[in-house]
Amino acid sequence: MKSSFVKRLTLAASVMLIGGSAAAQVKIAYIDPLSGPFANVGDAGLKGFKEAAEILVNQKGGIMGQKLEFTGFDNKGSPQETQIQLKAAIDQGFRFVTLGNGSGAAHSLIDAVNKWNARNPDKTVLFFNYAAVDPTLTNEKCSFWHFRFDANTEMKMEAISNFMEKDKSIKKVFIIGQDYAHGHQVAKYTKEMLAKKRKDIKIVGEDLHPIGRVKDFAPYIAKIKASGADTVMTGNWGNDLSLLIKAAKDAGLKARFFTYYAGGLGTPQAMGAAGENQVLQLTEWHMNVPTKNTEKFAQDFNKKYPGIWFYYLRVNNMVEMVAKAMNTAKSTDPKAVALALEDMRFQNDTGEVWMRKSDHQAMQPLYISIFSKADGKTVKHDSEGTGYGWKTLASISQRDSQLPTSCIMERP
Amino acid sequence: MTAPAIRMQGLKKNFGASEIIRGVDLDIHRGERHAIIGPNGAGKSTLFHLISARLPVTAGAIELKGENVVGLKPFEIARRGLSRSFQITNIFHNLSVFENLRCAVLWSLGYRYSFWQRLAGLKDARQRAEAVMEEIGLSRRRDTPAGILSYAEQRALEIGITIASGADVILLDEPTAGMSNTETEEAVAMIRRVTEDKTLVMVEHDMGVVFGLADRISVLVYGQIIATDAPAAIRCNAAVQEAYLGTSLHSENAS
Amino acid sequence: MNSALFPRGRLLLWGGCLALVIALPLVFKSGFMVSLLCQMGIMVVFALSYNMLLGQTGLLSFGHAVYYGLGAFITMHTLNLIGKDGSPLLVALLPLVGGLAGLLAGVVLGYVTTKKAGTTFAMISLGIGELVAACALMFPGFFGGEGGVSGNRVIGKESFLGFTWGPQVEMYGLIVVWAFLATVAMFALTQTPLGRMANAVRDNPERAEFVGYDTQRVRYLMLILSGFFAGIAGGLTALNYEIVTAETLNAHTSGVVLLMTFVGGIGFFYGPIIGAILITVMQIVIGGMTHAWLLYFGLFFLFMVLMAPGGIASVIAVQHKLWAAGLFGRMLPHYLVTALPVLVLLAGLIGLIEMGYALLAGEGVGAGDTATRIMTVELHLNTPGPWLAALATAALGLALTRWIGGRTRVAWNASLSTLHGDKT
Amino acid sequence: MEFVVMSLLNGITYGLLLFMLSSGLTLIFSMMGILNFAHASFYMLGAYFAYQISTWIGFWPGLLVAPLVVGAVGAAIERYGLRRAHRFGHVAELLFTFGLAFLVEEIVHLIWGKVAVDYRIPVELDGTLFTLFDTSFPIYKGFMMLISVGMLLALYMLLTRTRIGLIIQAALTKPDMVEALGHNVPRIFMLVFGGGTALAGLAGVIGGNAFVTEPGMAAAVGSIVFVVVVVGGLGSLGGAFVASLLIGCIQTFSVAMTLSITDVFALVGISLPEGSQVARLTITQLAPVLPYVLMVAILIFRPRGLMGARES
Repeated sequence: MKSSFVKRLTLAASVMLIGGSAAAQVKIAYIDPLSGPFANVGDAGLKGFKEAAEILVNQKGGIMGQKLEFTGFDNKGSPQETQIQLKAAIDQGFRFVTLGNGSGAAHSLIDAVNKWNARNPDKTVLFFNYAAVDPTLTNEKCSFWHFRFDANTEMKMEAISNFMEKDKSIKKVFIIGQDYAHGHQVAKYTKEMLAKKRKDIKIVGEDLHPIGRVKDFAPYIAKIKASGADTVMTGNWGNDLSLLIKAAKDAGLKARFFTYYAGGLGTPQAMGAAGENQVLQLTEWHMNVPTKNTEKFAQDFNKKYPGIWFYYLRVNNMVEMVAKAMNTAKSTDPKAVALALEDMRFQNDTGEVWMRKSDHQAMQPLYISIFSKADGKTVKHDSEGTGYGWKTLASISQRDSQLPTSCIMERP
Repeated sequence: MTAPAIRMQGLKKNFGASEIIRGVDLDIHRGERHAIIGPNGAGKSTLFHLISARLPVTAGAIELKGENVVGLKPFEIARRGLSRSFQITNIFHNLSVFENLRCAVLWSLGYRYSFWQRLAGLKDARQRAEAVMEEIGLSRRRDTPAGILSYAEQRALEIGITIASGADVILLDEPTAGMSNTETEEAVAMIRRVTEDKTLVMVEHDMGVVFGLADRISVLVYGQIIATDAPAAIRCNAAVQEAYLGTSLHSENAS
Repeated sequence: MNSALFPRGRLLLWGGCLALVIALPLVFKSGFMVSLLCQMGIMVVFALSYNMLLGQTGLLSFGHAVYYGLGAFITMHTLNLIGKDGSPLLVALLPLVGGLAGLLAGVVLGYVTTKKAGTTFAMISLGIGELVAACALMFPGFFGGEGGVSGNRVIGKESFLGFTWGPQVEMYGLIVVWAFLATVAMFALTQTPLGRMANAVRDNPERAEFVGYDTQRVRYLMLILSGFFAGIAGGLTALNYEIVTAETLNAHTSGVVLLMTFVGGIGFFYGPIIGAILITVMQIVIGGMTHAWLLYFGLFFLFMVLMAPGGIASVIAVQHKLWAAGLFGRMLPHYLVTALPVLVLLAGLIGLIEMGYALLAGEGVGAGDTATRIMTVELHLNTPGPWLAALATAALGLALTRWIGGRTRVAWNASLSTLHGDKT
Repeated sequence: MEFVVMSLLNGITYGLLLFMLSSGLTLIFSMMGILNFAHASFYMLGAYFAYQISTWIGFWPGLLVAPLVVGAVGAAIERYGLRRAHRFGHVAELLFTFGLAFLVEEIVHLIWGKVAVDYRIPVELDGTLFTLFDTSFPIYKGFMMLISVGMLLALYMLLTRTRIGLIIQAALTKPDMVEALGHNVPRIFMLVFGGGTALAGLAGVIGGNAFVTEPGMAAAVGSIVFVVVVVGGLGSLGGAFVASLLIGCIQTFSVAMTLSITDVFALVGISLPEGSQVARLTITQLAPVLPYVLMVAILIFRPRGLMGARES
């Protein structure tokens, strides 16, 4: 958003007074934290979307000749403010919104969008979810107006447990997580899936700690060590992850950590050398997955925005799939776009992405990789300038991450 | 015969190792004006704090109108009809003079913690507060915040709050401290007026005030009562003269 | 003096305000604006309930969001309990349930917290606030975990007097009614024996004991009642957003309500109303305009603490007194003259901050934006020109403000002394 | 046994870091009556300054310079901000620090960005100090303990052997008296505030690389230091020391407890109904909130704290 302060001011004022404005381009409202503690994540996402829209859509002719544009709306991470920003976006003529951070905000948005669409059937809004991974969003709470482009917690665990199934060196697993819905889910799926796939693996411990409150993980590590675990499963993110890894290194714990979120947004930098050969992650992509276009895209992105590292391939998937859906439907009406997205199969750089019709959950190839010293060959690129990068251990095709859904969708 | 207004028996107060009140036995009769005098540091204010439960008693008994009050909280004692003033002005600074006085009458009129009655509709509270305000001569300052009153006015308000509840036992701690001669005269007249038919106990340094007002005087020296008697008798008491009057009475009078 | 709760002047003022808030959505039709107004209405109730503690009883709480949040959760659970067959009338009455939940929370938690006043109370409220917030994440069964608890406020087959509460405007109407009732009730409370004794306890707890009041009991009752109104605000939030998440009752929410109340002015009943409206607008409107809003907000807050600790209400009150004394006219030219250099100073500062943000945290071409547009002028931030210009503007503004401000201060002091002279 | 020893070591290290943070806060809180909400912000500033300095001239000079800079910033804030707010009473002061914390975080965002900075442990200190029952104890933790204990001794000497220290000690328990004796209390306040914030800055310098230097680090320790001060008791550095170690150890040891609430009640002979969420909570889960439980309990049953000289 390069618009000036005054322009925004007058825009805000005019919107307040008259409300609404005509759409000359395809506009998607990006509702995520752009100030406050989680602003880095929101900011990186917005830049990713803008870049993807520019390179992948607009430079290739746009959507039916129109440009695709993303505009940021700052929800400050709050579910309440998410709804206010949704109203602001609707006022300004947005019919598409995207959000990724915080299941709380995602739940709030999916609810608000459902209700808005029920109450204003002539002005429907479509919600593209690029990172909120609570499985309920495509199960119990699934909605026709919501599409998820990221694998959910359960699918990710399915992929990880499949990997664990084959690795016979894993004998004792310790589960540690943040004490909230996500951490609970990771723990639950780990236990369920391992019990099914590898009866010989023992869960030697399970700890939940309040989110963002632990400064020194040494006692937890001491406990893990005492349990004799060779593998640690964690859904932690942010500092709770970096600190966990650092404490493990300090205490000389030699276990491997399976993580969801070690790959991006400052975590590699914060954990640094402590993570070497110990931290594994599951993602839809990383820098050392050989690809045709994405590698260059990421390099250009990293050069253009120093200090921010390209992380979300799904952002690109989403932008391309949405553009494709609009072009196919020859319409930018949310309902038509939704129908065109359903069951879409899209070839991206890593394989096939399939948007399942029954629950609007995207199925995509996933990779398990380990944090290793960059060597210029298999680990060609390091992560966030740390000298360490991700080395692929296994790739999972989209078929192998599929799980049944309990979604009963109400279709308009 | 009714029980005395206040009866103290073997009353003691220690602060750490030091004994401040060392066994006080004293009866204050109903309806009398009783003054407690003594040199600085004798424990006069401490004695007041014990009676009014501002400080906990170390040992001994205090009866208020025949009822043991040791261990009660200050508000419980206040509700039993004892009211006191403070040596250092102790008023509600941000409230107006009128509100100060109205606060002081609310409990005794039975309004307790009511949040269902409008203050403005409580006629009796208003009238009583206004009557007290008239008596202490602050009617023209009715809406002035108490914090910006002059010193003498604050002292008057201090006494006003003390008497407003209509308590029948009143403790005044140096009511005229720091006042000029004319102010003192007015204050004495006012105290005489407002404590009519009540039991008054006061600590006072101004011997003019003491001997003018008191029916009986107790002399407290180093935490013990060395004499209790009518003013004239106190004046001639040898022990008192030795311990107290001989040294400081003159200087107190002079100041 | 005023012996009625609503003498004519006050009745006119309250009626006027009510008419204004009812008329607002007719002028501001956009959904965003109505949402904003709803949020303001809720915050007004919340901030007023907070001021029952801080301003009226002298209790500084760092955990007021607990009552607000619990009210919101209970309301939401009740809404879901009523289910589809309820009536819109029941929905309209739900904030009362929130209020009762807040009241109950006050009865339980207040018993512990109000044993002491002052710093001890502040720290206990902080501790309890942290504990409840931590519990909210630990018990997803009741608090709904990260997703929170959601519901649908449109229930039943028939409408209630034509209201289904579906459209935001109808919700606004409901909020206005509740906010107005709550405000009247809270104002009335200040005019009761308990309300007055709360002031007395704030000013001088010791003396309050010696006039027969148990200060602990006064604090306890005030906290319970304050919890009730906070709970009503929570109930309104639940209905308005149809989702309640754990952050409704965390320390951040408690902090925001403290800021609102203080900025508005704790010494006046209407202070928190101003604060709630102003801060909500700052958060949402200015937040939408510039990414530097948190910085502006922080600076504004520090400015208020240092320059006008009585809050905006106290500034208004002084002007009102000047007006009543016929001195406002004398001061007005001074204000206008001072405003000019202050604007220059602000322009310089805003320029510097905006350029700084563009350069360091911009979201334009690159994280290190070297070109930005301010006031439609393309600025090249890698050259010293724009920086010097902004710096010079700020410096000029500062110098002028000091110079003219000094003269204004003299006039101000003169007016004030006349004002107080008149009174004594 | 292994577990107990390691936990004890971890608890003490953490406790000592807490003490470095809270000693300054106790001084400020007790003398000036200010609940300094921005105290943890100075801790954060210490870490960031040290990071910045270490990129220019290395870690070791930073260890000395960064706390001094933080102290200077603290003193300036006292002189030009807090002193003004002081006139309007304690609530205004407190809100000033509240706003300050807010502002510091935003400025840190602006200057150093919103993600963690790469502030590393110097290579000399990176490694294992000793290995006990095959768990290694890093050199850096030993270094942290050394610095904390050194600081504790220096502070003790300062307070007991120097004139200004004696005045500060007196002012801790009887602030009015010191003023009455004709000491320049505003200047002492400025010194104490500067000194207190410098201590927080020092904690930041050595804590920033042991943990993570990022804009949320102030908020993460913000309230726990209050717990330490309150539990330890007003006006008591000794109390703060004991409370720091206590809380450090409680946090480490409670993690080791796998007892659930049901088990705890079972110990005292009460059996809770099965299956409720409360009953299934384990002590480990509760570990990080235990300090708050402790604080509330202390405030209710012993408001002056463990070793406090006065109540408020």
